[in-house]
Amino acid sequence: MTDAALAPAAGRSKGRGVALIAVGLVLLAVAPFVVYPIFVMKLLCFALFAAAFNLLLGYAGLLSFGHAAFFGGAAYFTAHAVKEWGLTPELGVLVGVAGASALGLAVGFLAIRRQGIYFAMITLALAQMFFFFCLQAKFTHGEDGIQGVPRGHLFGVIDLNQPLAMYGFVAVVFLAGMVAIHRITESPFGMILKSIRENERRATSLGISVGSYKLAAFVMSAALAGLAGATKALVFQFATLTDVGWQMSGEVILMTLLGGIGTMIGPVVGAAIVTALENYLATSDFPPTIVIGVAFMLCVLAFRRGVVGELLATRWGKRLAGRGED
Amino acid sequence: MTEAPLAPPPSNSTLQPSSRGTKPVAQALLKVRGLNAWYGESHALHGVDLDVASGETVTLLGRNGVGKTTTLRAIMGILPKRTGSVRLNGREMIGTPLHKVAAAGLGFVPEERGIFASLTVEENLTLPPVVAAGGFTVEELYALFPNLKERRRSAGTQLSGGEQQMLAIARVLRTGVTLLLLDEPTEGLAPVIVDRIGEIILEMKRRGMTVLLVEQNFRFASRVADRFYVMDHGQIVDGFAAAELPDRMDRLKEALGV
Amino acid sequence: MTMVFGVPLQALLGQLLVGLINGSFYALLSLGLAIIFGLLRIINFAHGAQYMLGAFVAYLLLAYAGIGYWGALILAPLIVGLAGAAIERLALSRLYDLDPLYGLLFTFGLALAIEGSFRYVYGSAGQPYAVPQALTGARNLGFMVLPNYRGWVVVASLAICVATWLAIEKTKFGAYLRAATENPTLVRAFGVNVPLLLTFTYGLGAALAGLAGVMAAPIYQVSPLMGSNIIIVVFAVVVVGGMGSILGAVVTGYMLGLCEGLTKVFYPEASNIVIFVIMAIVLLIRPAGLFGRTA
Amino acid sequence: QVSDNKVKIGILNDQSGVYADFGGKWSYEAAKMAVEDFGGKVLDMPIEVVTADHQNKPDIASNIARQWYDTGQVDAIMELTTSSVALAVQGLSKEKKKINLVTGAATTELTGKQCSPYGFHWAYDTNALAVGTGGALVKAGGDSWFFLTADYAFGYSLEAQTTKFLTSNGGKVVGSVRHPLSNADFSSFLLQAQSSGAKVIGLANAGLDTANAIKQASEFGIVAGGQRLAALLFTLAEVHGLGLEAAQGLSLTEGFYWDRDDASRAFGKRFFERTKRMPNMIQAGTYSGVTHYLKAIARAGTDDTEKVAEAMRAMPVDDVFAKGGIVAKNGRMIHDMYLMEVKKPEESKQPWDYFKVLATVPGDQAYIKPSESGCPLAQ
Amino acid sequence: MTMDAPGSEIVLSCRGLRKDFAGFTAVNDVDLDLRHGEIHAMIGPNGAGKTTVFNLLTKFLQPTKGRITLLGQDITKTSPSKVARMGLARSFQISATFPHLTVLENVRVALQRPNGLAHQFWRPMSALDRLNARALELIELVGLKDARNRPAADLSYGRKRALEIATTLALDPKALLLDEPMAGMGHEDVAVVSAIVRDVARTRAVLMVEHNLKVVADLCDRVTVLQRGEILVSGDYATVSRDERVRVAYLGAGHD
Ligand SMILES: Nc1ncnc2c1ncn2[C@@H]1O[C@H](COP(=O)(O)OP(=O)(O)OP(=O)(O)O)[C@@H](O)[C@H]1O
Ligand SMILES: Nc1ncnc2c1ncn2[C@@H]1O[C@H](COP(=O)(O)OP(=O)(O)OP(=O)(O)O)[C@@H](O)[C@H]1O
Ligand SMILES: [Mg+2]
Ligand SMILES: [Mg+2]
Repeated sequence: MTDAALAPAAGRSKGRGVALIAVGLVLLAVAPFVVYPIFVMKLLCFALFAAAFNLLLGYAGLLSFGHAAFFGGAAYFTAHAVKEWGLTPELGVLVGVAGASALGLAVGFLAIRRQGIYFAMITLALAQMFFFFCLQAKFTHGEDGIQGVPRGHLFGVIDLNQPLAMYGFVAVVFLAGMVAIHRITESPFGMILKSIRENERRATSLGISVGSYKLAAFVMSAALAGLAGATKALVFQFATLTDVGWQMSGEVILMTLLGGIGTMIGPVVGAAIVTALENYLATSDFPPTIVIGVAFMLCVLAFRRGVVGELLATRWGKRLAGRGED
Repeated sequence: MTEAPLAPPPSNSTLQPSSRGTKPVAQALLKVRGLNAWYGESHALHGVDLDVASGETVTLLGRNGVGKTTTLRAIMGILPKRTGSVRLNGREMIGTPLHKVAAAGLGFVPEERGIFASLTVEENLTLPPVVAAGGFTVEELYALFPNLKERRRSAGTQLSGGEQQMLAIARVLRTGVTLLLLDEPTEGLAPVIVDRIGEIILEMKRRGMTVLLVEQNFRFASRVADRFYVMDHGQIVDGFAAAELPDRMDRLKEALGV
Repeated sequence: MTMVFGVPLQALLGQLLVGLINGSFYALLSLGLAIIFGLLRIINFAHGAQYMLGAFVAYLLLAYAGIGYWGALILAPLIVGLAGAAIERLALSRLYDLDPLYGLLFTFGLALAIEGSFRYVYGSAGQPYAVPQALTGARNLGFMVLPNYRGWVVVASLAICVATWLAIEKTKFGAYLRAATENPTLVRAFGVNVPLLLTFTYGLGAALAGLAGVMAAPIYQVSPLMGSNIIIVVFAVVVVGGMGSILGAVVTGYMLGLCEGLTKVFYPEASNIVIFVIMAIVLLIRPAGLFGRTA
Repeated sequence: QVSDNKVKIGILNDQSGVYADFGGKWSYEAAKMAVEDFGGKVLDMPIEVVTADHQNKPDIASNIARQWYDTGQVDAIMELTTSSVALAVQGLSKEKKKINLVTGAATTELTGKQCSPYGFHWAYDTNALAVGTGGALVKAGGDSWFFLTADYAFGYSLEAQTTKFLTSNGGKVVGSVRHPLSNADFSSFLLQAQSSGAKVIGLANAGLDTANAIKQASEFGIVAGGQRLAALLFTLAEVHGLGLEAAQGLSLTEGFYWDRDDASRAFGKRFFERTKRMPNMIQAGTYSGVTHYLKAIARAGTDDTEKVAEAMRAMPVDDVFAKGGIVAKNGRMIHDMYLMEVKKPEESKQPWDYFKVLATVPGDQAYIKPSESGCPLAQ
Repeated sequence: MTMDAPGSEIVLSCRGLRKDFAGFTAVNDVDLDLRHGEIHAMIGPNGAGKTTVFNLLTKFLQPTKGRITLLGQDITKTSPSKVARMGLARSFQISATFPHLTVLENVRVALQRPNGLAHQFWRPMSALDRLNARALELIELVGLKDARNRPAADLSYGRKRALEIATTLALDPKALLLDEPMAGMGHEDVAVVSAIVRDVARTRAVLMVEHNLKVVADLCDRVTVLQRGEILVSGDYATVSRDERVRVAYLGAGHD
């Protein structure tokens, strides 16, 4: 039994995958010279956030309506660590990720007891509790937020105040995050997650402790969302309440939905669309909330597969994904 | 192993294809032709043909899982996907919205009885809207089923299995439908209740109602039915009148796996 | 003076009454939410927006048509309910076969769009709306001075909750609703137009939210933001009560109003978290909620 | 000496969110009015005003500000509603050596620890509100207070600053209660305030919270019962949204009122014609800030940031908004504030006729002394 | 398959098993012993409580009363996944596959955990390739080799049942509980699955629910008839089918 015979489709898509990754890398390298760098950095942070969220929704089938807590929470932790404790940026990011993971563990422990909409409601309520905590805690400075966070020197040597250095750092974090997400979804663990999403009872009957796997996925997703939030705090040099509010949780859902749930690049595309839209709407005459609300409704009614999903469903897309021939 | 479970009945079956099909029935109240039905992607009915004449009681026989329930559901239209033709009094029912089917004269007693837990016995009984005159009144039904009267204020699902079955039948009798689809009305019931239900069906027949019955309890079926159909693999494989029953007994036994 | 944990009994009674008034709004709102969830399996995220809509319609009726509070009490819920019914027909009815999450996401977008539109047109500071003439003034209850309008809110909302509960538990229409919740297909097979029933139900839920909005208009500032602030609390109420349980939603609404009221006396800083804390505890002990049916 | 041969001012604020009524799109209108009144040109170069809605998101604000500065040829950014945005943009402007002028945010941090040589704070701040409402009201007899304080940093600082001024003026605080942010129902807190017997109930909160508290206080007959309500951050636009019926008797402090003198009335009338509303202190302050910035360019003969900032500090502010205002080293524009009382419905003679001026608080009392502000520039 | 213990060893047993659902007793006082190397059938009318007994034994439901032991250990309070790891595997009455995974992946998922390949999130998917040989062996056993790369959802009902059996066998369980494994299968398939069950039962204890009495008669060493949650009678097929009560309750009066 040769492996090639077993998975011919996988082999074909691998080649295309490499090509896609190459295109992505080139885009990443060129972007700051074409588009405004801070915008690209913001986009990358949100793209990573959406991809982390999608790890949970698209691969474990869990809709969290409270992911902003991890994103914004990590931003606070990192900002505080860097500004008040004087940690180097990489350590600051680590603190943010650790904080988000701990938070994820606590929220996840309660939330995974229920499924579906119940899960969504519980995450929403718990995230809201965290929002109130951030509002009142001293270290977050209420509605001022933690401002003027120094970017500092990476490993004490690379000065992140240089825009290109900062961009490089964000790009590396983004790539590392995406690689991690890819690795997790395409791993033995990811296979178990998929099986749980497909049929939880069956998975249980095969001896899989469904709860622990879901919790692990939840914590991983929270940690990666935290990585995105921590990085964003360094990019913008502040951490504020907007990133922990439930509107942000809604926004990341929109990004994922718009791009395509359960695909690797969907959330990235969705994040790009939403961030660009928000930026564009800021100086246009269209009220942003209305446009975003309507986009949400249209997505749910008309393109539930999202931009990437709909593209993949076309013949050209199927070919690209290497599934067209069967 | 072959891919298609849709294969025709195995050739070693005692039921020859020649015996398949139906004898035409004079002025059929219900005329089913080429009925196909699916559950998701699984194809459950493969072209069912059957007729039921007005005032007749017809029983559908067959082993577990051959598609008897599915046939009733497909006639009623409570399946996501069906094709073919179902004519009631000449009127095509495929394409009719489900909530208009009752008004056309079809009543359904599901296999799982469908008693509503959050409704009392009386609410359950009076739930289906009356669609035509000539149905039983609530008082008549209470007279027929004294147990129900006694427990009219209890929640529907607190009833015993037998009482639930009575309630499910009584519920439809009130509405004045002309054709009743009964799915295994004797399942899990004590013999004395089975007897009672038999009497009720005979009484309904006397009142001129038409019944299409699915039944595993062969003895019960042979007591009430005018005609029989036998199903296998989602198709009608045999059909005969009650009078022919004794001659067919041996073949039937094998076909039904009993 | 009698003291309870260092608080005068009289003051405590007053606070309990105030908690009850708040609970009235929670109960009204969670009632509609529970009805919609119970039958349609949709988490109606737009419920807060519909509540706001009720208050705004009342304001607009007054400002542009000269129709006062009492007229608005009938008309506004009707208008909000009809708008809800239209939404159900046009959009939500297409989502029933899908994962319930899509209903949640759709109504989330709807809420954003409605609130955004009102903010765009009317700003966020809000609009004035006065207490109706007949209910101005206050009454001294001995332990507190109760504004007449507040008294009316408690009585009216209690009446509406009881009436809705009775209508659902004791009438033929309610029997259809409850039966359709359990087995919509069979109820349809009996000849009941369930799709219409669903449209009506969503309209009813929305109308209840609108009614709560009209009742709130003289007390709370009529602002596009008024709904988004309360909706999450109401979600928590429904989760604690047991999703889909109508009685649970109403009872929990009043109960949490009281709990919140007490917290405002003893530890006001926690009064917005107390509901979520209760929710977390309830979920740990009884995952299906206090009145939820299945475990 | 003007960069890109034009002077470009960006008005960045919330135009669709929670603070849309504070300054909103009307601040943009005020800025355009200022440019028109200035003649549309400075140093013979055209003046342009652009605007953006930051949706209350500091990251969007920061992103737009960067783009404006780096590629949009914007020379100064103004308005900047909400403190998280104002602080973020001020930090950025400092780094980019560009001028920013805040009218929409309240935090004293802007001219305190986080001050900038190019950052100006124009219309008001929490300290001025506290002095105006706290200090002046005590002198008017309101010497015992009960606070309803929003439970977060903004509320605490309002309460603390007000307390400082009212105690130093002989008043005392008899109690306070902290309420959650975005709390719809205040009756419980109002009952506590009512039974405390305090003469003044201070509302250390903002926006919808304040509006709801006032509306419900009127319902519970608090003002009718002899207690006074003092809103620490509340403007004309919000009184308009509340209606006089509910708001009557309320005390509040603003840096501007359109019906104060002939000049302000004329300005108010012109503003009303354009926007169908009377200006509050944020909109009038934006008008004043834009005007002062343009005057400074004219005086410096360049739009070079350092020189303009220097000129802005060097000139007194004398316009419809402020008389004899001083721009301190820490960027604080020091001007008089006004303690107002909201009229009874029967006292109001025309639309937007809402306030009586109870007292004028001199600028040097209203604002923190620059040397005590904690700003390194003013040491 | 290494165990070759004598056929009398009791693998799974329960005593006084009872399950109440809100005021209604679905299973009452059921005692069962499953022995190594034996095929035990459970029959009874619909709603008699057979599936409920399965759910109780596999801990998908918590019994109201009674005790369950697996390989001498009390598992009355153990979680379902733990019980599965201890060697108790089951199939479901409503076919239970992972519809969007391929046939190969379906079986591999079952092999992952026993081979320590369940929680590695840092390793690539190719780490699972070493399970392919065993997975294919099982797939071939149930005759699904030609469909190994197709999603399970594409299979016909009967072939899904076959896949489910392969997946269940992948756990190499000590006790195997099959809920109507032949339901929805064609005649030949029934024969194939019967052969598989007979084969695997030599080294395991098997409990199966089956309405196909021919299969029960051919395959099973012992038959328990359940009615209204209670055991009506238990014994070999000949004894049971002769029992008058069974004929009334289950076989029907027409049965000879
Ligand atoms: N809801 C469903 N989804 C998928 N498949 C179904 C469903 N209901 C029935 N089937 C399948 O369709 C086929 C026909 O089932 P049906 O219920 O019609 O059989 P039946 O003859 O009524 O059997 P019984 O005597 O057991 O009631 C069976 O193979 C069954 O497994
Ligand atoms: N979760 C539950 N809550 C309430 N009643 C239940 C529950 N599960 C099963 N029952 C009831 O318990 C009884 C036994 O059900 P069970 O599924 O065990 O029957 P079965 O013998 O497997 O029937 P079948 O041959 O149809 O599969 C039925 O009356 C059923 O309605
Ligand atoms: Mg059936
Ligand atoms: Mg069963």
